[in-house]
Amino acid sequence: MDAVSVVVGPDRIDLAEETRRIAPGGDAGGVVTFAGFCRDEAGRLKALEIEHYPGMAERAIRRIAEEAAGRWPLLRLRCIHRHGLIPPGEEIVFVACASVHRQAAFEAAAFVMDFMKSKAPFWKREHLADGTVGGWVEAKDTDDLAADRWHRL
Amino acid sequence: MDAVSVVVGPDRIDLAEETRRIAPGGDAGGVVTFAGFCRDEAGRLKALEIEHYPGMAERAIRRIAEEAAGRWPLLRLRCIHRHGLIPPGEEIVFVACASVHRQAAFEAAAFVMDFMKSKAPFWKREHLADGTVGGWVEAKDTDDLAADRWHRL
Amino acid sequence: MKIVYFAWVRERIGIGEEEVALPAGIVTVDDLLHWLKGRGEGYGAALQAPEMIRVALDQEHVPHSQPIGQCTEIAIFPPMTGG
Amino acid sequence: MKIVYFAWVRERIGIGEEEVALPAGIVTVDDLLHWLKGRGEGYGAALQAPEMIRVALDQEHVPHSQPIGQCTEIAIFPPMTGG
Repeated sequence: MDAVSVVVGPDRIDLAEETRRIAPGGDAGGVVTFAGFCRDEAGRLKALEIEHYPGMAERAIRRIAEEAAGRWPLLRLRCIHRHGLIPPGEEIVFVACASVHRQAAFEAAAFVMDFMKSKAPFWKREHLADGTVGGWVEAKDTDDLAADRWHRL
Repeated sequence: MDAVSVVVGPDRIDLAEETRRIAPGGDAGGVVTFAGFCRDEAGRLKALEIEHYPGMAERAIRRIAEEAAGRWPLLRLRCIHRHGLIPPGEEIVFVACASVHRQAAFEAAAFVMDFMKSKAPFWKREHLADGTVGGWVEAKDTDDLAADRWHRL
Repeated sequence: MKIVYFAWVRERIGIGEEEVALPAGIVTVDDLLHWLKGRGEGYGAALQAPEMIRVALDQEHVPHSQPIGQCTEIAIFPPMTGG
Repeated sequence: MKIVYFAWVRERIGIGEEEVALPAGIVTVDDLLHWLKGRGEGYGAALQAPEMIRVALDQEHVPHSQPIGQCTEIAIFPPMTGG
């Protein structure tokens, strides 16, 4: 696996396989992973539809990932983001960081997630359990704040 | 799986299976995992031997885990720590947190790891590639500081 | 010049992409958004609150004050909600 | 009273556990460590730097000032290095 690898696509993320792949041979001390899932919102939601900007989505995530790799001493960083229709319980996004130091792995994974939430070109729309198409998910100020906090460091 | 579960034992940690088990059905937004591995120290190390205090090891980790579950809105928290002889590349410790909010999952997993490093009764000793038994790993001030930072919040 | 639209900007305008010939005097992203807004009801609905609109030139996110320059693809979309 | 030792404390003392009858006047963990240190060479080597020693009473980590009280198992060990 390259030091930094990025995947944007419609396919399921095989979390078990990804976890196996990031596990180091003997050079890394710690691996932090984050997996984000589609919630069912207490039965209200049939699926999330995720629209993306092909090309720019990969570029934006790769830039975020490379910034993380420059900022923390990472051995490997893997980022996956799905698009398309995603039913509740399925994974949407996955980040894995391998590092000699656990703190670096925790911070880099949180950093990448904060930026993917508000700086990568994806948009979510709700498909409701009653068969109708609901609204676009609104951007949250808290997500912008989460990304902005890293500029202060 | 119970909301909080703790395992202390000599067996390999099946990271793929643990990752599958913590994945939520539709109630959790995010899952953060940490896996700590035995490094080979550039070929110097044949294995780490991990001694533990049976009984107190489980108790101490459970207390740490329950403190995390009281401090952050977690849905599930799983902690595993091995003892015995562990060769380079094998996992030593695993923490997984499921939460509606990613920030809570990141913080709780980092918190549990910081405490497991310096507050749970485990001791590491090096077994060297040349067949000799090396020294006990010394406690690091940085690990104490990492655990102490949570008191300031 | 090719313009692409995403999410509710795409829905309100009614098309995902189009080729446009920019009139003289359109220098910045701000100028472009103002001109587009006057092109019809859908454009007006999509671009009524410019502070909600994000723009990328050749797949690079830019501020509204940015000159458009020689780019080949302009993307216009709402705040992103990935992750 | 049962005392258990771990890691290099166990190695230096030479045993993993023992039953001891505490003499009168041993009230706190501090008193106990001081008394144990005088029991022989291994004990002296293990307990020479009391600030390095951690103690648990019935599996609860306590400060050296803690009274031993009615506990049934005392554990003595170096700083922990888990995780």
